[in-house]
Amino acid sequence: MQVQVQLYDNEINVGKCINWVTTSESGGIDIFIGTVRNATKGKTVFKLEFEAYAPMAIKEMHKIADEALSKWNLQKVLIHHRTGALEVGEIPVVIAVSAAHRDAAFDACRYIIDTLKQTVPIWKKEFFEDGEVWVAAHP
Amino acid sequence: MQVQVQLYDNEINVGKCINWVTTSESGGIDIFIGTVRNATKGKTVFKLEFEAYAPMAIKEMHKIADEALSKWNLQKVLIHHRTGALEVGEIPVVIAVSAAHRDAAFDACRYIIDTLKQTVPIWKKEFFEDGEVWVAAHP
Amino acid sequence: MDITLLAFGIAKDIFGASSVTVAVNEASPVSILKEKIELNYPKFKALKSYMVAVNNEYAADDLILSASDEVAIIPPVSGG
Amino acid sequence: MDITLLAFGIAKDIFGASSVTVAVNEASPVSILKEKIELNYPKFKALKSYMVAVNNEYAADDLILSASDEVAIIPPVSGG
Repeated sequence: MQVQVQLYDNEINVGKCINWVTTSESGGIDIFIGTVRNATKGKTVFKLEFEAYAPMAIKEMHKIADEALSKWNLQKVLIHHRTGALEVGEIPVVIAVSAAHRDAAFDACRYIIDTLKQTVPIWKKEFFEDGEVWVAAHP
Repeated sequence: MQVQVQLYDNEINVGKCINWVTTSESGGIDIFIGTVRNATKGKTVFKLEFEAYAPMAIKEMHKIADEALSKWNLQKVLIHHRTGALEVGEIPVVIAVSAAHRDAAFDACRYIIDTLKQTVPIWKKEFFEDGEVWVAAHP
Repeated sequence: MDITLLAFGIAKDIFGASSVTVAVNEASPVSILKEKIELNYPKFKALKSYMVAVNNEYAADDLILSASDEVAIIPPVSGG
Repeated sequence: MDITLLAFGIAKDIFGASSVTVAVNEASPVSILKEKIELNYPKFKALKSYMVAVNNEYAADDLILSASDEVAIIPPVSGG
């Protein structure tokens, strides 16, 4: 299996993600880890909540992984995304890509996170002291 | 401290590297992990050896980290490099960069590994079944 | 025919439910469904945009709906 | 004056030692040191390139050497 896509509501184990993509043909691994920031546009955030349309989200993540495999010469591609409530510092998303040569790993990893943020049906709600808001919903 | 540069001859603990760069202001972390491949130009590699001119290597790695900090808006920059003998699958280098926004983390991480490979006085010897060679020494 | 709409994110808030049922004529395209949604729930016009997914795929406006389709409202995504 | 050269990677193999001493005139520039090295150890001309570091910094050819400098031969690097 060259691709591992998972969506779940408990902590992402980054070490396991890295182990999964490592192969003896890999020369480089690029990993993107999203983390919950304590602020957005200057306002303090104390919690995030992620909701997913799970079957479609998984399908779209697989599409992105397959596109990356067709565009670059990669060993393995992993996409893990969390759902549910996350505190500041926690990890909503991990993308890990291994390749014989590092340029492919970097390009593919960045392509995957950029595309995921555009097409995968997952929604983030930010919780502030004075309220909460679904991100990106309004102009 | 925004920068951590280390050169040592035992295993790099990737988890600790990631923890070190994570801050509550970070929205994204990009990590590059170099791994020892089992082949180079079609020839089977069974071992690598890294030698460093340690004081200068550390100085050059700090220069690269400082350049990255001046070029991009980053939280933390970590560069760990191993010396000594490494088997296939082992990790000679880890670069980890945290930033509020992912573009900066990706750009800086790639800049750091690309520049490290050009300027930091560390040398890799590849061991094949029928001999050994210092990489990049000859045209 | 009745179309059951799954709702996520702000769409769920607008509907006040995680699914609602909307009636459209047999063989209506997605565009007609959207008109009906915006008529019944005018707040959708205030969204930056929204998509309709049919059977777990983003659907074009001219896709013809059938009663057995799984239809979801996809407000602007913000995962990652 | 005697300059002690630290050697790494293939430079160590060419010297057959991790350091060697080369004699140059007082206040010689790096370029003169390089000429001397290539005269004594012609294999350096077969390298893709090599640099000289003085006191842990890459040195230009016109840098003037002194006996107290830490001087190292830097063959093409291949870390990472």
